[in-house]
Amino acid sequence: MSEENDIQQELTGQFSFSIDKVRIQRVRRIFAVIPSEKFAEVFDYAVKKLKFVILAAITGLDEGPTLGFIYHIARENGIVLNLHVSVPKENPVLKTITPYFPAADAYERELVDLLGAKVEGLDAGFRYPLPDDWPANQFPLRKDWKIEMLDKKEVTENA
Amino acid sequence: MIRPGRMIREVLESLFKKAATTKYPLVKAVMPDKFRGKLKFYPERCIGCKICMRDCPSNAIIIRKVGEKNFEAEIDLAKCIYCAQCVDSCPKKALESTKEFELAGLDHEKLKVVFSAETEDTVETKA
Amino acid sequence: MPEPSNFRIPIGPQHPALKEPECFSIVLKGEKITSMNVRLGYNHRGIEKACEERTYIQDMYLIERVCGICSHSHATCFVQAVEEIAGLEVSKRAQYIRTLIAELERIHSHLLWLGVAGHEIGFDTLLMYTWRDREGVMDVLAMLTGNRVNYGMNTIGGVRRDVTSEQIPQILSAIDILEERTKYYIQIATEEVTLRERLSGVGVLSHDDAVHLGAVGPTARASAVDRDIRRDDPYAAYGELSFKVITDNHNDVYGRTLVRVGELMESYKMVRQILKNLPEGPVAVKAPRKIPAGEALSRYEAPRGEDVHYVKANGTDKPERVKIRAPTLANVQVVAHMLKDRYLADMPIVIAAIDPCFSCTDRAISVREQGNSTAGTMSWPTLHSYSIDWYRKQGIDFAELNKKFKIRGALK
Amino acid sequence: MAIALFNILIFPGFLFIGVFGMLAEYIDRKLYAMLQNRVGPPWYQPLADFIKLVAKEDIVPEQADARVFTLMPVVALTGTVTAFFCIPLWGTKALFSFNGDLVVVLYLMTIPTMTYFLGGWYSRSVFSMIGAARSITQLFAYEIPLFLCVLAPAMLANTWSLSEMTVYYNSHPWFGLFNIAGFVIALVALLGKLEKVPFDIPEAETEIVAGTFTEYSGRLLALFRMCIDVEMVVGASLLAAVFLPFGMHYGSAVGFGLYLVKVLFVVALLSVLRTIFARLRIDQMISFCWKYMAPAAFLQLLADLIIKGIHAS
Repeated sequence: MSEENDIQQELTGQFSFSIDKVRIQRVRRIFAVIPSEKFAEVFDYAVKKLKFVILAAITGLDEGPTLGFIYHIARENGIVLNLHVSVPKENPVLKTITPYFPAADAYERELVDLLGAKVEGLDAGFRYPLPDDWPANQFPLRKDWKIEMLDKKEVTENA
Repeated sequence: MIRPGRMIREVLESLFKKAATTKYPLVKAVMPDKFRGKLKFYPERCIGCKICMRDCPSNAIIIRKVGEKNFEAEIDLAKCIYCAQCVDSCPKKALESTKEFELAGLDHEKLKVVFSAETEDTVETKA
Repeated sequence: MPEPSNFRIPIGPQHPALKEPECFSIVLKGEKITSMNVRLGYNHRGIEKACEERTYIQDMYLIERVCGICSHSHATCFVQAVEEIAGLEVSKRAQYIRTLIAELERIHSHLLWLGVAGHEIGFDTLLMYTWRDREGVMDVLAMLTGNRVNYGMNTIGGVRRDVTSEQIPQILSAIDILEERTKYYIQIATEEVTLRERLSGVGVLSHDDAVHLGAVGPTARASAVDRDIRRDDPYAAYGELSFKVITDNHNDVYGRTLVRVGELMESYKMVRQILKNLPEGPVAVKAPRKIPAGEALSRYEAPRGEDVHYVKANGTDKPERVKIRAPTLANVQVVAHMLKDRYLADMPIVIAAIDPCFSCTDRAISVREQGNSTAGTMSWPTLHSYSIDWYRKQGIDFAELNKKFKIRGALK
Repeated sequence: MAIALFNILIFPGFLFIGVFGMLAEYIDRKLYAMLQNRVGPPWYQPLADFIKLVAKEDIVPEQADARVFTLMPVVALTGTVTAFFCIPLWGTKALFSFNGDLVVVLYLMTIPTMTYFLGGWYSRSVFSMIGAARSITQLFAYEIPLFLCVLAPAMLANTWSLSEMTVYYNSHPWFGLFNIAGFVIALVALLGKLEKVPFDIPEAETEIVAGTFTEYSGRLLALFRMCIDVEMVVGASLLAAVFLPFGMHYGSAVGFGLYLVKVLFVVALLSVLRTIFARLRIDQMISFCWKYMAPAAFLQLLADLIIKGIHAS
């Protein structure tokens, strides 16, 4: 566990986080909650200095008043750092990480389509994974979204 | 050695082998012992705890009370995904997987199978 | 000679090269591909959303159906995450059985891939032979789990079925036959000239590009990217098995073929090790219905590459959030890169070479038809009555025929 | 007149060649399946397919040139059946025989390929058009080796008539053996003409759906498929007449029996060949034909000229 502890130390030391924000859940799994304004800085440090060079996925969460985003990045030796950022739901703006990982494109589009995140720096491109004629402002992965919302819209349109 | 027609020998030998495919509807396919096919319900064992209903991923099974300590099960074969979780969940082993797998049909209503308590093991098709 | 120049041709959503609906929109100049768009999402079924509305036990079967071929991968990956949150100690025997099924699944998936690859380049004989031999491993899987796909082997806290001692010699003999056959296919792949011609130098993905674009699994390993979750982030019983991670530096489809057949040989070794060292013990521990609050990330080396599941629990019997990252989503983004300035004829095999599984990738939502049907489309009842009318004009009346031969239902 | 009509419609015309074509297709498919360790189709499968297609609706795409689109299958079938009349079937003499009929047969056998091109091109579907362009590109690759190695035995026999060639080779049976290399080349070239693996590039299913035939349906597709069967029989008959002309002088019955055996032998060889290869790319196919097949066919021609010179002196 020494390597995980080193990473924990380094993150808390570098960005003066309190130790409970960077949690080692088990071997090779580190969960870190970081404030959104520091995200770009921490992410850059994690990728460039701490050598978390593999992007496993980006998870979007609906946390009630905020939207949460977890960036799962991994080292070659299997250690995964999960960076958790929360942004207010009214204005869920994120910076794209495609300069680091071009493959993040698809994950970010998913956040845009399914959770209504606004990703700065992501080019317009195609929608993914929802169809082009999907109604605006319907974000299926938000907790308050129900399938009936889609049907009601159809009914009113057809009536 | 890299050359064309590397498979020619194998291919010609196949002429004298028994075909690997079968004429399926004419030759019946045999299912393995643990196969999870159509479900069978034993009404006399059921205690009406409805754990199967709660665990079913596709809401394919409905347990109804039809009398004092008498229960019947309605299984919708079109909804059932044949995971047999209900068989595992049942505390009294009232459900069982069979090897029956040719269940396709044209009428959705006919795919709802009712195992009623009165007629014990017989399978009745809901009209 | 008249030559089609600058065609835009749609490969998909419906196309014989694709087994699932996705759209690759290709611009052609003559036979060369000049540019290409990948459009995903046709298969989005809303599985992640659906998971939030079901219990953990129901989710297990839902997630198993994310993909047919790597069903065990997704189910295991999910179950591992849930077990981590619940703090369940899974028995060694259950871990070994999971690993056994995982490797058997890899064998069947890679053999299937080899056949599909053969079909994509018009070598149907290879398809028929590999799929015939694949039946061996399918029979083993059916014997162990009950079914050929969607094994339903996992449960939270272990596995549902035990491996009996009578089954072990049967598995071993099937593995022996498969090993013999795989050696033959390695010979074919390396020595048949038309196969070499169609695979070598096609779909080139350099090492740097593979790393940069985030390719995973055999696609990356064929570009000498030495990454394998089984070794790097061991789960189940992989920490206790000895195996090599197969890499190759051909960087092309030929390399990917060699990696896959190489992995087959490793899988046979692993299956033998597992069966030799199968520990005694129970196969499952009792799991609570309500999983305590927490989160976990689970990684799994599926046959197609790294599968990632993130599960967040909130203390109820339903998860707060389930995120699935299927390997194909990471790989599909390199396809456009690999096809630039290549021949149209290489398109099927290059797409097939990442072993795509689009239904895994999408996991979406079904949209019911919006608005009234437009002039170009027919609703199902209209089409139905149109076809009946058409046949009636030809003198065939289905209504009469139906009366005459009562269509038999499936149930007696 | 009645005999001519009988010849055109029944024997050896449309009916006979249609049935024989279906038989050849069945043998091809069954053998292909058996070589792949499968059960394969029942004997009536080609007929069942044909009836099914005939019963279906013809759909002509809106953008297609309807006249060319519907005419092409008929032209294709007519062309191939006409070629069939010039090939000796039951003896040393064909139904129509004249000096130069060999060239006419080769020419008539190019017609189906041209119709695939026109039919595909005027379908106005991207897949059809690519298929059409591919079939014409491929034509230029296999046609030269095919012509050269079919002409070589004619050179040796010093005649341009198939019937006279049969007579010549039946009186000099050993000379037929000189043409074995030509036979192999012609067989491979025939795979290209019939668009079978490894040269099924114009209708490569996984790339361009069905190539030329993507937009065809119903009766028109039935005719095209019939034409492909007939083309296989005519191609095999031509190869049998040119390279395996033996035993045709024993009378009609023996000759006809031998003819059937020879054609089915060629069909079987074609099936085996298409089992053991992967489909080539169009560029690989062209370079293969020009780099290896054409020079080999030239050598065959040269060899026949030398033998002829030695024999004459």
